[in-house]
Amino acid sequence: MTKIGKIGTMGLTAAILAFAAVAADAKDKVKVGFIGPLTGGVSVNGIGGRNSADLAVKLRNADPKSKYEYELVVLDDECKPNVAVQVATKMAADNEIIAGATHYCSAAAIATVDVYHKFGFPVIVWGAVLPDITYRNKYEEVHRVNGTMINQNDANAELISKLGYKTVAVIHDTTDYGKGHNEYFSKALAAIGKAKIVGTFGVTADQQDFAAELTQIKSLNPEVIYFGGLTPIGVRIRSQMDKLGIKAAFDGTSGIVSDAYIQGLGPLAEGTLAFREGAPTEKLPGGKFFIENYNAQKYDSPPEAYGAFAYAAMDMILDTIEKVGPDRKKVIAALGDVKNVDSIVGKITFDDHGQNTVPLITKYVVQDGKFVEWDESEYATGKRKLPGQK
Amino acid sequence: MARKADKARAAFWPGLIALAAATGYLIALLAVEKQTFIISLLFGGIAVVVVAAWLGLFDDVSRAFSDHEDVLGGCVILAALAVAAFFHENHFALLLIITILLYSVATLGLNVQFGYAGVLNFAGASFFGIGAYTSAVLNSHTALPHLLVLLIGGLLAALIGSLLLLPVLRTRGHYAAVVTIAFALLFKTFIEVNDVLGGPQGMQVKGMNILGWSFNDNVKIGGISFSFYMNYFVVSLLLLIAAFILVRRLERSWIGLNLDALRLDETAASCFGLNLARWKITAFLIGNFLIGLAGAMFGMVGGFVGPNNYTFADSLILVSILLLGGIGNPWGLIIATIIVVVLPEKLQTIQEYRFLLYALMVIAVLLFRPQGLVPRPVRHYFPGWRP
Amino acid sequence: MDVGLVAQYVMNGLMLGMMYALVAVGFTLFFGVLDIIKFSHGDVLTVGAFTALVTFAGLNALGLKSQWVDLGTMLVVATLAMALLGMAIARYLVMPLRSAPALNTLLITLMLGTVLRESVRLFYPQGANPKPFPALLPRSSIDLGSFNLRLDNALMLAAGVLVIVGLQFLLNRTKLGLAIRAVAQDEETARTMGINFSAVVLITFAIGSGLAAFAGVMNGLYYNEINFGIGLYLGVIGFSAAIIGGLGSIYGAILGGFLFAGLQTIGTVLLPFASAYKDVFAFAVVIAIMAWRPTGLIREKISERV
Amino acid sequence: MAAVTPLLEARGLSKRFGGVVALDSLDLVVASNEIIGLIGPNGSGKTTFFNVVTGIYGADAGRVTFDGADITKAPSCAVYQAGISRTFQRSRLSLPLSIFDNIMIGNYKHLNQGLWFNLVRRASFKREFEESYRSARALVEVFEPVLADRMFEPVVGLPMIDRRRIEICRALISAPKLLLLDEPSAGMTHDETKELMSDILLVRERNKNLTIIIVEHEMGVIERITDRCIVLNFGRKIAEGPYRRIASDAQVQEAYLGVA
Repeated sequence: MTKIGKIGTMGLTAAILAFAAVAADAKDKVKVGFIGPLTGGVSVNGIGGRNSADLAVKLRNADPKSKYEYELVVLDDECKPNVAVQVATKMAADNEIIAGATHYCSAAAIATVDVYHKFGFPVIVWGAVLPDITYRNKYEEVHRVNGTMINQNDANAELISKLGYKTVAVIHDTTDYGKGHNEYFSKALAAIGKAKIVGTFGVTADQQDFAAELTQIKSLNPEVIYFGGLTPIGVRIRSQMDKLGIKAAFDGTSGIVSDAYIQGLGPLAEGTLAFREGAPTEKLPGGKFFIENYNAQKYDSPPEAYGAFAYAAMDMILDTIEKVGPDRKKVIAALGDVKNVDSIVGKITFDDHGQNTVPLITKYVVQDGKFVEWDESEYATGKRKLPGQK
Repeated sequence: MARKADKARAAFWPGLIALAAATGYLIALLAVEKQTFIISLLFGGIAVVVVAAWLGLFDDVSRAFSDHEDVLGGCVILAALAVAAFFHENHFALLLIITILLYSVATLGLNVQFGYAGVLNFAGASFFGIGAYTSAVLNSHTALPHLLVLLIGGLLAALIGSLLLLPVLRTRGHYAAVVTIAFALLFKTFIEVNDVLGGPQGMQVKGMNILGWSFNDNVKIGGISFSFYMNYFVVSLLLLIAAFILVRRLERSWIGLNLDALRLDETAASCFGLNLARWKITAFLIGNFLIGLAGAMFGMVGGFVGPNNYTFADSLILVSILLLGGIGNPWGLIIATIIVVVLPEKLQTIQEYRFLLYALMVIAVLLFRPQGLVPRPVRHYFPGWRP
Repeated sequence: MDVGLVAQYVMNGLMLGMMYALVAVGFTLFFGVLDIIKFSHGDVLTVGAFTALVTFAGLNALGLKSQWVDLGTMLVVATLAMALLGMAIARYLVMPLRSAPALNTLLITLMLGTVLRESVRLFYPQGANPKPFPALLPRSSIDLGSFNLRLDNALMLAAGVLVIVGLQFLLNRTKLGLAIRAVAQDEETARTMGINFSAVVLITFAIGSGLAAFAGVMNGLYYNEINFGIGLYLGVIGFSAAIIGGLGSIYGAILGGFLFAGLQTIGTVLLPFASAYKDVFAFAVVIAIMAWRPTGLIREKISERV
Repeated sequence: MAAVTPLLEARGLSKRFGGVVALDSLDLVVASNEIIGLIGPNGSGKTTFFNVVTGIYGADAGRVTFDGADITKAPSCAVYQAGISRTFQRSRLSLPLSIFDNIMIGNYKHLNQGLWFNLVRRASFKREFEESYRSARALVEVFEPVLADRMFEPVVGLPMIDRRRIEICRALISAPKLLLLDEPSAGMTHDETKELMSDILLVRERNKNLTIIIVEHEMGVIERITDRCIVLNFGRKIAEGPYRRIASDAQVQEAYLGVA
């Protein structure tokens, strides 16, 4: 293993040297940060995000008109609140780092907002969807380019009701992320009033065996199992449903929109519902541009669902620094009045809480091993049917 | 160490030189950012240590420490202050140093339990967590003075620990291990599933505040501005000094002797009047108190507590610090703590591989130096005392 | 609660208990012969499961498609590979530390566990993600009211029982078993009886680790998913199970395994809408048991000469 | 020895291990200032008797009184407090600890064990420590002056004979009324044993009211130092009296040699 360690180091050295070479024309160096889950069950999303942010920095450094030489500092929050607080502290405590694009996991993001506020460190959240991240406090440091889970749960509840389902069991992880999904979904479903929730189950985010919960759910015999949580336990729950012969439809959230989910389940993934705010990457205004450049870099893993947002967040940070210079206070001020700014994810406008408004929600259903937009799927046309679909 | 117990007091300066070198090295290690430098610094450090050991220089050092511990102890404190002063504006370096100080306090507690009394405790992180959660709850829901909160944190850890007393007293060896392991898992799961304490999401902890002096504001003295962590550093250092003196005196007293006796041979010990239960309890409670105390302080420093900070794995980190340093040797503990805290942090840009390398390192130490980096010397009740 | 549901719970409990028992037996074997705790046991299980997965991929590459052949080969390969790994661990990490305090062995194997776990995570492609594990057993199922008995679960249960019975036979009816038990009883006497001590130890580690591999494959087949973390959790539980059962006693380990699973299941039934508390409950009971029976339910014979 | 007050008295003392009867309703009286030899073939219950008396094993039946007090149920530490200390068949020193530490372990009851005293009042602790050092040193000097200069070295490096000496010092430092010696000659040469015995006698010269029970296989030792012998076989007393008489006793010879 030490060999690998050494190799890693060599590679790193090489990279640094290369950097030095590029930086031949002496622009000032400016450090910007990225935080995401690079290890653990959702690491694909984190790595996709990191690559996207890295892409933004690379393109900027390649641009001769840019004023500064940017260096990306990447930290791993492991999708755990405690680790997130540690690395957020590390990043915010380093005065050389001007701003950061941070967090895919809501549980991680919500734990860190106070840290960013304490250190006066401007961040743009690129993937976490919990409303509280921007709305619980009014921290001028915290912004977000992607939408919140509220809208996606409205869309979710609407579709479930439209498909004529009457009974839903809810499983959610007990982090703020899962609790949030549970809260907003329940509200939305109640508002429509067609289907009712027959049982709600909180599970820990690293739980292995769900036989207990699922056995109880089985006795409640719901038509739909709504799951508010992330890919890893999503995979487990779905496959253990099958084990216990539970036939209900599986209705997920943005947390499972990831290739890892389909890899993890194979054929069992078929017919899983999921929802995400924002259009699918390829349909975004800058989607084509983004995907082409991303592929050009030959990263070893895909950008995943939120890569485009990570790119947009980082790109906005770089733009701002170009505009006002490498100074945290000025950057915060500048990010304070972002209105109709163009980006690859469309026009970005931060409200008074630094929240971008992303009206569009994409409904997905897994069909033949891919997340397909619902309206284009054979399920919408009725060619195929979800379990219990009327 | 001191083979032929020469009547003459050992020379003082080797200890001083070693200390100075160590301090410089630590500052360098903390200051350097570039991975290549860090790696070379690490290997350089290892090389130097190996050579010095091979030349037997460390015997002089350890003799100096055993004879002039009081003076050199003072120097160590100065060194710590020097390091902190060097990084007075660097938030993160200071945070690392504070972490070292508080982990040392915790491992000192563990040392009383396992190193002296031989009472296994694989729930160190849990008791640390009890302290931290205490300060989280008390700071936000009560107006208790925060120094008192620290104390309560320690006492609570000891109190909750005493729930385990019965099984701990009755079991031995691996059976005793499982009691604390089970507790460690129980504690983490409990914190995670019960909402009152924030569940998996954890809680924010209000910063320390003594007599209106808020620790979370940066300090300006004269022209120089200090990071707000400087406040925490001072208190943490005081805690460590107190804990160190306590543990040292404990070791160098009849109590320390009793604890050793019952660790090494319970039957013989009880045949010479030792009341096993009494001394095991004493050690277990003192240990947990120290761990809880450190935890309470750390909670306030970090500003956040969450179940995943206090897992079984974290308890094992604490135990491995004990083994790395050399069981029963407070100085060794502090050195080991520095290694264990700083190394993964500095190797972070090899992010993905850090746990791996770290584990391999511990394996190597256990294979090639099982008695730990700084083995515990035979007891001298008073440093430099000669018949 | 209707019968079917009860049956379902019982089935869940049995499946868990079996897996716990298999792991616990490993711990007990190692402890028996060397009085040490090999904490990497759980992660050996993980590696075993992944080995099986790789084998499966290989077989597919070769175009083999028969479920039973696949399963058979996977089991054999994984078991043998882990047996070798186990021997290597014994030879290079455990034996050298015999003179050192027991805790060092515990810690070194624990760190080895970390190494194995991290290696899977880092060097297996996308190792950080859950991996689908092929369902190679017939999935047909019988629905009895709210109880649905899956053929594959039944088969796994049977297989597990067979393995444990086989192990019993090995230990009690064969020369090797005799040797192992002799060493476990008293190393010195065993040596004087002309038993090759280190050979016995190596073989024991091979057997124990092989069991872990088997348990790993079972785990994969049961959850149809494996990830680099499964071993840690199973390891800790297996350890607790072995301990409450009474280290050094195979029956104790089995008892402990099923007991623990039982506790978890009961926990969920007792606290229906807080099933997350089941582990709290289970571990609390473990502690209570240790207070009540300091050397485990099936007492280990401790003969201290004074 | 009719009229002397009994120091240790065992009545109907029994101890069973599973099927094995280690002590079978043993009656035995030891008067103050006696030196008793406790002899008998292996497994005749000599060591078991010590372990029952010192509270390591609980007796199944019968009672033990020491100095008028019933100590049958007393735990080991209480037995020590009452004034009985012992050595072990297999040396049980704490090897990593220094000679001084090992001896001090034996002095538990004379040392101030209070937390406050030990942790805070270091000055008075130092005084007690220095006294203890002097007395320990004096005791060691009786046995081996060389060791007296190495009081703060770990015992792990020492040869068997020295370990025995230290073990005996550990037993003597608390000035017990009764000393139980369990095969002090084990693992030593004939001469070493001799030397050790004379040292023990020397100590006894200084402290007249020290009673000793010694378990020993070396009959030379027994003959030389004991006033009286008690012979055990299968946990029961089969003979009692001065060594000369015992040696010629038919039962004893049978027990030892299996001849009638």
